[in-house]
Amino acid sequence: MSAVVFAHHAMTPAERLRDAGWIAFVALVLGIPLIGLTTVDAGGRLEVATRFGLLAVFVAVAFAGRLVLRYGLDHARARRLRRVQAGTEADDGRALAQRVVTVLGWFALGAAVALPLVFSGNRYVVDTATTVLIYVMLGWGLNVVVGLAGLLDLGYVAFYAVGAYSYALLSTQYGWGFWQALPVSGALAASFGILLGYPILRLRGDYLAIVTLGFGEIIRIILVNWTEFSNGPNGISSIPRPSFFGLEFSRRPAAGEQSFAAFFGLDYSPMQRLIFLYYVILVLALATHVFVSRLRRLPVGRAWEALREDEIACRAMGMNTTNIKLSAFAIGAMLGGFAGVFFAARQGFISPESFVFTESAIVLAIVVLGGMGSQMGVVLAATLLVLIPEFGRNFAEYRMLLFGAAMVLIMVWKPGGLLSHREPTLRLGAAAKATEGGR
Amino acid sequence: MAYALQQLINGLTLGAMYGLIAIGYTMVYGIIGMINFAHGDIFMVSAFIAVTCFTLLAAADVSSIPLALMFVLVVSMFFTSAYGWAVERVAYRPLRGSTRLAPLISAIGMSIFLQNTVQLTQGARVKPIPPVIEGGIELWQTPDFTVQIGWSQLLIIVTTVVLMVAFTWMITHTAFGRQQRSCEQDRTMAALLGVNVDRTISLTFMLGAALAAVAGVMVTVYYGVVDFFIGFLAGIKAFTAAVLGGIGSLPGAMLGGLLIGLIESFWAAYLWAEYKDVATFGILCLVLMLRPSGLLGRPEVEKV
Amino acid sequence: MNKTLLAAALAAVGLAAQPALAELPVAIAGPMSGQYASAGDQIRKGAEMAIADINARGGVLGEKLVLEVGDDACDPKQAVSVANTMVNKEIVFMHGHWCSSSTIPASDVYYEADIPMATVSTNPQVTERGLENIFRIMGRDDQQGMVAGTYLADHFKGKKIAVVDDKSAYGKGLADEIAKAMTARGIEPALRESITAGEKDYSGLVTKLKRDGVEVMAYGGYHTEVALILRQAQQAGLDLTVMGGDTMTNSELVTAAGPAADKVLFTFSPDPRKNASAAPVVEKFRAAKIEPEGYVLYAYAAMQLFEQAATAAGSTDYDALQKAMREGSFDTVIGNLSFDAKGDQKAPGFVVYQWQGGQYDYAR
Amino acid sequence: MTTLLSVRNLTMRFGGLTAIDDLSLEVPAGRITGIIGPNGAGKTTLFNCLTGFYKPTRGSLRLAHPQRGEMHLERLASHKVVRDAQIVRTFQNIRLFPKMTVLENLIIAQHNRLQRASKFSLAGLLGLPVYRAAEAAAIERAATWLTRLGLDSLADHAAGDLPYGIQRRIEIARALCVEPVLLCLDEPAAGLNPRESAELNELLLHLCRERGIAILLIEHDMSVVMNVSDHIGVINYGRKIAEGTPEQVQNDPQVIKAYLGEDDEDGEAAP
Repeated sequence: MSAVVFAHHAMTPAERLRDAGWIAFVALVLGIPLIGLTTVDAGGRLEVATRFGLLAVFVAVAFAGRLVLRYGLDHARARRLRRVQAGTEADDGRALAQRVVTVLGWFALGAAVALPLVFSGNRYVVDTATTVLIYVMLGWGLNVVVGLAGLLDLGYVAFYAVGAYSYALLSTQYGWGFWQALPVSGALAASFGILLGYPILRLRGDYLAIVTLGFGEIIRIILVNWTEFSNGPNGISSIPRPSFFGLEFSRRPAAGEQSFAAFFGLDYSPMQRLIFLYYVILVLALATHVFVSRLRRLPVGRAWEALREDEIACRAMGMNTTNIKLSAFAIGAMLGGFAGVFFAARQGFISPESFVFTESAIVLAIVVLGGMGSQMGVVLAATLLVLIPEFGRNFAEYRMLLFGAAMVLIMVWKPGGLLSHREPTLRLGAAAKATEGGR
Repeated sequence: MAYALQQLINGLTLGAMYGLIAIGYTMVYGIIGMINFAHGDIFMVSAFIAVTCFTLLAAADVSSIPLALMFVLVVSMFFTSAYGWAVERVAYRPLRGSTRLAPLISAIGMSIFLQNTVQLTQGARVKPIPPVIEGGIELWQTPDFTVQIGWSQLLIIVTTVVLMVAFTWMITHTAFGRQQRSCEQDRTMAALLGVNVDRTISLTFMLGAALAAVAGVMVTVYYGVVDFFIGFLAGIKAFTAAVLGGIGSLPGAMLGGLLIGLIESFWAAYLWAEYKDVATFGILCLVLMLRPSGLLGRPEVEKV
Repeated sequence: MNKTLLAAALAAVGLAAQPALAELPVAIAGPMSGQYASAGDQIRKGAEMAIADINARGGVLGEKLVLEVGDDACDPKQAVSVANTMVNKEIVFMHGHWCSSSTIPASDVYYEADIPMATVSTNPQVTERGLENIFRIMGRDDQQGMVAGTYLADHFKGKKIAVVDDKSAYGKGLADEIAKAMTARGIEPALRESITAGEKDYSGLVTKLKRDGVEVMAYGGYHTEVALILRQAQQAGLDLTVMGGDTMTNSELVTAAGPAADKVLFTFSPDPRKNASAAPVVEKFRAAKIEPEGYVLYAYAAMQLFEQAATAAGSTDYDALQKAMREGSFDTVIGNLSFDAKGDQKAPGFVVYQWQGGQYDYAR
Repeated sequence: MTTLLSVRNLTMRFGGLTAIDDLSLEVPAGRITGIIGPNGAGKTTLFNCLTGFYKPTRGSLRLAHPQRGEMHLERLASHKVVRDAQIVRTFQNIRLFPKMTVLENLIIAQHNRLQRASKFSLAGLLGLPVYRAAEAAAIERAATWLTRLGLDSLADHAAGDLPYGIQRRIEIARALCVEPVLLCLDEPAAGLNPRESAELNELLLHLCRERGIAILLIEHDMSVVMNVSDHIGVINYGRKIAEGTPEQVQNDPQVIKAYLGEDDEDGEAAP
């Protein structure tokens, strides 16, 4: 894109008013059909009701809001301009920001470990934190495919579903335990990743997006309709919870089994299981983090990033792009599968309704909002996207409205994502020192 | 045979509607290379506007159907294009020139936002209108089956064809069409040659929205029931249609729409109705495997 | 609907505020937003009225009830989240959830937290899992399907009957039971189909029904799709009668289907509005411009159940309350309630209704 | 003088357009071969055929690999041309991995070697010495070339942020990290200033004379081509119209006609 610099002169009050007036006019046009007019049920047929008072309020708010916003934006821009003119502290700022993020990362880890101890009586907090971690894990998985390899996947939920259903079926039909089923389900999800990846290797960008979306839908539709296999829309219930080295978390353990509470001489409390589940997902998520971060520093990880940057150059460097794409799909799918296994174990009940397109869209939003490829960004975005609707519960019906608006605003505010800085996988100076030390 | 003919009519009607919505996707993709995920919801907004209009007209005792239809179409197209304009201005323009995925996420957010706005301001209940156009022509009578095409079905197919022709003419013969195509090919160059790129993109969004509004009015007339959720499924199907036909190609969008309408109705008619979406997506995958740029899409030459 | 946005937001914030001490928090949960929001709306209206009435009588055990409202949008994951929120708010009783697929995972949470719940979810699985905190104040799908299937077999002999569902847990369960009951009476469904809920075009199905000469369609699913199918059948010149389940009580069906709604039969518990004991409450609702249709009176009854059980137990402790509910017999606006060992209502009894000019009444 | 690569009767058609028409050419080992010709003559297409991006319509591309013997390039997929035949190319419109650092760009060029050493990433994940040694060697190799090309101070900068001339050098450094037997450079001097061009000349001669790497060079900048090439082939309309030493080619009437003659499609070629 060409860099065109516009000279911004300060706006006169008259211009500000005209600008806000234009916005108010737009608000009026947009508001008439949806706010000004509405249809109400009048005994079996509709009647039009008017709400012009509300419309007037809406237009007035738009007018005032625009004035304030414009003023704020101008000031922010002026400040930024001054800073740029003052000198190039941008690089320093970035390095500082990077350090802050690292510190915050360790802080977040500490907080994550301590959370259930602090909130040991608060079911809601622990459970919501578990949900955040599930999304963090899904985000990290999808980050491999979208953030690193640059393959737009809109059907990620399919692998989540494969993981969840394989654990649900293995445990309820064949009595497998959580820890036995975990690797098998992950492998199964990875095979589905390859299965999906193979036929669509030639597709690019948005074609890839629609086919993956279709794949997600196909898996869901099969789960809904193939009743003999998946119990159809009824879903699978009574999925066993993971046990603590064979100790169950239940008030009344099955005959011959000992419960966690009894073994440690504690009073039974449902919180024990919740906290245990929380730590399970925390461990899984951390393992995922370590795994993905290490992969990123390996040839395969660098190859993913190179693929995102320029596929043709990859081929010119002698890389087998087929294998690289498939490995990204497989690893992303496997991590999604793990998250699915955990989800099934935590919910105890799964049905196809949990694996709809919206879920894929949210995970994708986490990756992009966080800043493509940024591991910490995923944590931040997942926390935001889970917590916004939760806080929004206080606003009842405005909940999802706020969620949608927040997605747009964050994107417009930071198009590269919240944490868009890319940390190189290796540095010449550091590497030289390391190798010398190694020798 | 009669049964097949009837299903063909059903499929064409459905496909024509998908096609109308798909054109919006394809035009936007063509010009700024992004999937406008909120397009389905723009269509939904237009359907609500249509319901309000029809209800107003009923209250005003307007009995001339062509007059009523014209009025609703004009009003709905006007307001809906305002929405199309505003969505582009708020959610996409600030993101122009950033990564490819940023506008996609913004669009998904916009889609959620629009859905919930309508739910809040218009209510979650379904909005019905009394049948506007009733009856039809009996095409073929066999002893045990009568093939019928409803006036509203006919209206949808004819409107679509007329719009399609008008639209193709506009893109190939008018100044706006030339500007639109020039922006599609090279936005920077177009800007250097004096094309107002922002305006052209805005107009493209408004036109796409206006076509979605036509589809919205047609849906309201044909089904008589709308709710705030219709945008989602219609959007996904239309997007699939656009890709199947070759995204960026107008005739492709129409062809894709018709094909998907036909696949759906015939699959449901002769095979397992519950797997019809699997069939749709399956065929899409198959087509893309053989022709990675869709049926009528310009094959992407690998530029090295 | 006419509340201003601002006022609504303030009200919502107010609702969510933590209850002061010496107040008993009770909760409802259901789809307050999303596709099925109108059902949630009914539940909320019924519960609000009931709580107002109970508090006017002096509350329960001398304490005022406060209502917590949870929105699960019929999404199982959100349902669990709502359940956890409610546990945190230390509610003593839950009426919900509405969708079976939400009720099932949420009930595990309430069970562990010792919270008794009364639900209107009809999926058999709800009470089949041995949870002792669940009480169902509505019939079960299998009973419902039985009644509908038998009615069809008896009243539409010699006519072709198709069985269609929408692939939801509720719809498919119901449709399967209807088909089973019909087969038991020696009538085979002429067609067994599934449709996708949320679509608008069912002309394919209608054409299929027309080809097979189907006159009656038994449908497991929600009212929105039935309205569309009826409209499209009319357009195609097909005279279709529909037999559905309890979801057809929604008056949206009439608005959406128009006069064709008169062709809809459905099963539902005996109309509580017809109960002599409910008359004053029904009057009160109507005075407040609320038609006590569908789940409104059920929500009211659920709160009555809590009031009476807590009074009988003399406490709101789980064990006492749960025992009182299990053993007692309660007079509510939906009639006399008592429960069997599983927590199912003992005398649910489904009746076949028919819409007629915007009202529903027992079918002949 | 042994022949490294021999192109025989190569033809490449796109629909009705014949980009390369029955072209035959020999590339000697350890020498610099220049390819010149007006725009659209088919030079880049020749590269694309050579490196497996296009499948030739007809003809054969035979490589006499010093270690692996004779190879049929037209039968290899593009990544195998690089991996097995060790023919590496650069691009007319630089194709770096812009968001990655210069060093990372050079490490990625050694992907296949490192990937083998990482044993399906397992050795890498566990941090085994096998892999650590391979990685250190790769960094060493990258550092050597960076120093040689005067890029060592820029190693940790994002490649896409650097000036054009430097990006050209990075692309060559990256290609060298693959350890090619044949290096195909597509207009490496385009956009370089005279000083940079001179440096390029010196580098090419060094690579060829000291390291024994054969170079196939497409170039419009005559100061480069004429100065460094041992041998020059001239292509027009997909056909070879002349061949020989720089002096022979410069005086060839066919060549003069192609550049200055009836067709004025080319303006920038004149030095």
